[in-house]
Amino acid sequence: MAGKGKKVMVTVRKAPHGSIYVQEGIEVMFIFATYDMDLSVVFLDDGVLALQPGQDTKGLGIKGFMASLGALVDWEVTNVYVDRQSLKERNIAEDGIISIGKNEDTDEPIRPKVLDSADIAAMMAQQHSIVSF
Amino acid sequence: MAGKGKKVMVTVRKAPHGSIYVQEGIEVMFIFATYDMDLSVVFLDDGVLALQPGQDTKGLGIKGFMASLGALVDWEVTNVYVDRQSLKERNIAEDGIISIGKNEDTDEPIRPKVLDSADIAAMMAQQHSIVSF
Amino acid sequence: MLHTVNKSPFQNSALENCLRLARAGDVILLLEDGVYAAAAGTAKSSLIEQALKRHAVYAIDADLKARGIGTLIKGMRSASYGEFVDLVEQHPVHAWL
Amino acid sequence: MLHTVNKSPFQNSALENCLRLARAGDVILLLEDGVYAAAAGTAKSSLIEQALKRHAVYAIDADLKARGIGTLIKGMRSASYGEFVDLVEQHPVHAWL
Amino acid sequence: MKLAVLVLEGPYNHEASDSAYQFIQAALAKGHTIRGVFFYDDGVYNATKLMDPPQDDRHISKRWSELGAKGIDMIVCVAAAKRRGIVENVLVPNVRISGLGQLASMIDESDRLVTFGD
Amino acid sequence: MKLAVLVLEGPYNHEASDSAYQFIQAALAKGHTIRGVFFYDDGVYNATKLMDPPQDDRHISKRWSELGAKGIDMIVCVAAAKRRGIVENVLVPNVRISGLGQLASMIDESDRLVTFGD
Repeated sequence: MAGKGKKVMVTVRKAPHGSIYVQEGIEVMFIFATYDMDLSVVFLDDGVLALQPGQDTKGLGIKGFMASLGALVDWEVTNVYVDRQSLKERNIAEDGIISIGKNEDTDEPIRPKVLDSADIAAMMAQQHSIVSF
Repeated sequence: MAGKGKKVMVTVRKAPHGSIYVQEGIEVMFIFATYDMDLSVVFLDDGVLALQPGQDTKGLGIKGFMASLGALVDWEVTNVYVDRQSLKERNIAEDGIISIGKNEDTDEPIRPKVLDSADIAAMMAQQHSIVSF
Repeated sequence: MLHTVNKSPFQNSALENCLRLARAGDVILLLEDGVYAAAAGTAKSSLIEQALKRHAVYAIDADLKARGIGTLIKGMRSASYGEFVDLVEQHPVHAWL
Repeated sequence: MLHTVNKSPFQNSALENCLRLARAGDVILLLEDGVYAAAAGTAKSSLIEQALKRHAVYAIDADLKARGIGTLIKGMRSASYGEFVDLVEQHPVHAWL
Repeated sequence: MKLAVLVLEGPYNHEASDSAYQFIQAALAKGHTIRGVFFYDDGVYNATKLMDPPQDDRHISKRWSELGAKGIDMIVCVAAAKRRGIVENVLVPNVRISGLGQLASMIDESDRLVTFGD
Repeated sequence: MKLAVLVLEGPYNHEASDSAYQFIQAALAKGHTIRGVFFYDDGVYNATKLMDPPQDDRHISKRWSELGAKGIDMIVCVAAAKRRGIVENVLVPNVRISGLGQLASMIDESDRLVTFGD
């Protein structure tokens, strides 16, 4: 539920697949979304690499978590943001990042909202707590 | 023993104390020195920070490994090198790095030998195996 | 806000990442291998020298001592764990892991 | 020699450290998060673009696919684990962890 | 103030668990309350009673257990623990296994969250 | 060729142990010999039989045990294991605990050492 509890942010700053932090960060998002808190999620620095399209971990013999990321909205993780500069440095197109759900009415894909660093910093400053991965 | 076995190098590239790699790297040096191999040790990149004088880990509640480093020569780990540029970047004086033993005759401190990167690269190229931390 | 950084600035970009987002007046706390950024005269000292224009910057005293860091960048302050607690009391925290 | 690098070039200096020491003709293999250095058009692509003048550079195919890296820097080669084994057969290895 | 502490790395390998411990000791000394300590990711390894460090080294899981004995809620994440082989019967006393929801509650009932990791 | 493999990180948390496994499978497929796999630092966690990953995930210690069953010498470093709570009775079959000297021997008896870590 998009509760009116405390403002809690999850930041994802590490690259996916080389370590488990992104995956265990997503598990935190899923659970937190069921609690009465005002949850937001920010991908920045290497964390934006988790949003790169076309990731396929089969060749590593691991399941990966792309399905989970694609279902964030279904799990009511709806305030999801990504840092513009981090995307740019990594040559990831803003309109090419993976979708995290679909608009129920229009069936349009929902993507993390691209923000400038200053907006992310301002949002960060308003949090009660931030969990970082 | 300074054996005539295979050439094996241990490289230390991580900073001390924030993680255990330097310490467990030293344990490898001590054991390898008792085997019939031509052992060398190279501190480079953040690994050179292990050679900074005056380290005192008491305040962290941990024993640390400065005593072990200071006894490398006693344990027959004698071919110990450090990268000049890595020291410079970290503002560590070449003649100020910790000693790893004493000359038996003169009682003079023995310090890791400072080398240029090219010399280290050349030495690396001659190894049978390299264990890196 | 209080930003904590625990990575060596020579090996990891965490401090740079932190300083890019931190807002004027935010406090930076260096701990663990992060305290290497507090040393004067290194190839990375300029990061903190610049940061000091906008931030108060602390480094955990026990971590500095453990690493033999004697000469701090001018303006850097050292902090005990108790002072770390005080900083946390004053600010919400983001850890730049 | 074969040099393996498994760190993201955006976060960690391992690739730069490796390239500083690697000698002309040495082979570089990117694996795990190290393969992000193989992507074209990024802020760190120049590292490998320069490296290719002195080295053959490979990236593990399965790691590239896992990360959705489609467009490689020109001159980069991808390698299966089997080709990784072949490279190890030809050269002693240093892992830049 | 009331504090929640999150530990993301294993014992000995990273300084994170030492820093967390020193921080908590300092907070207690100043009269603050630790609402709980949550172990996640490799942090779950902090809780094993099977660790047997050299005699002259600190015993990290014992230290956590002693904090638990003081009434601090010490929780190991069940999902992270299962995958890493940290099960009920290897836990030190005064530490329990539970879900991530407990982290949510801890945060909700605290004034601050402080995270130690890598 | 004869290969020694060194694994320095724990399972699931880092890709190192997956990369090592894939590398070894490829080497075996090409007819090379694995003289041994040595687990050091957090790598010792690879050997616990207590891990219980989600059903649709790989079971990392079982994979190592299966390689051990093929006759590959799988060794966990005793000093690193003690401090981390990896003891004899939590080991998967076909893995043994021994000293760093075994790593020296493995290197000496191999054509190459390949290291996977963080």
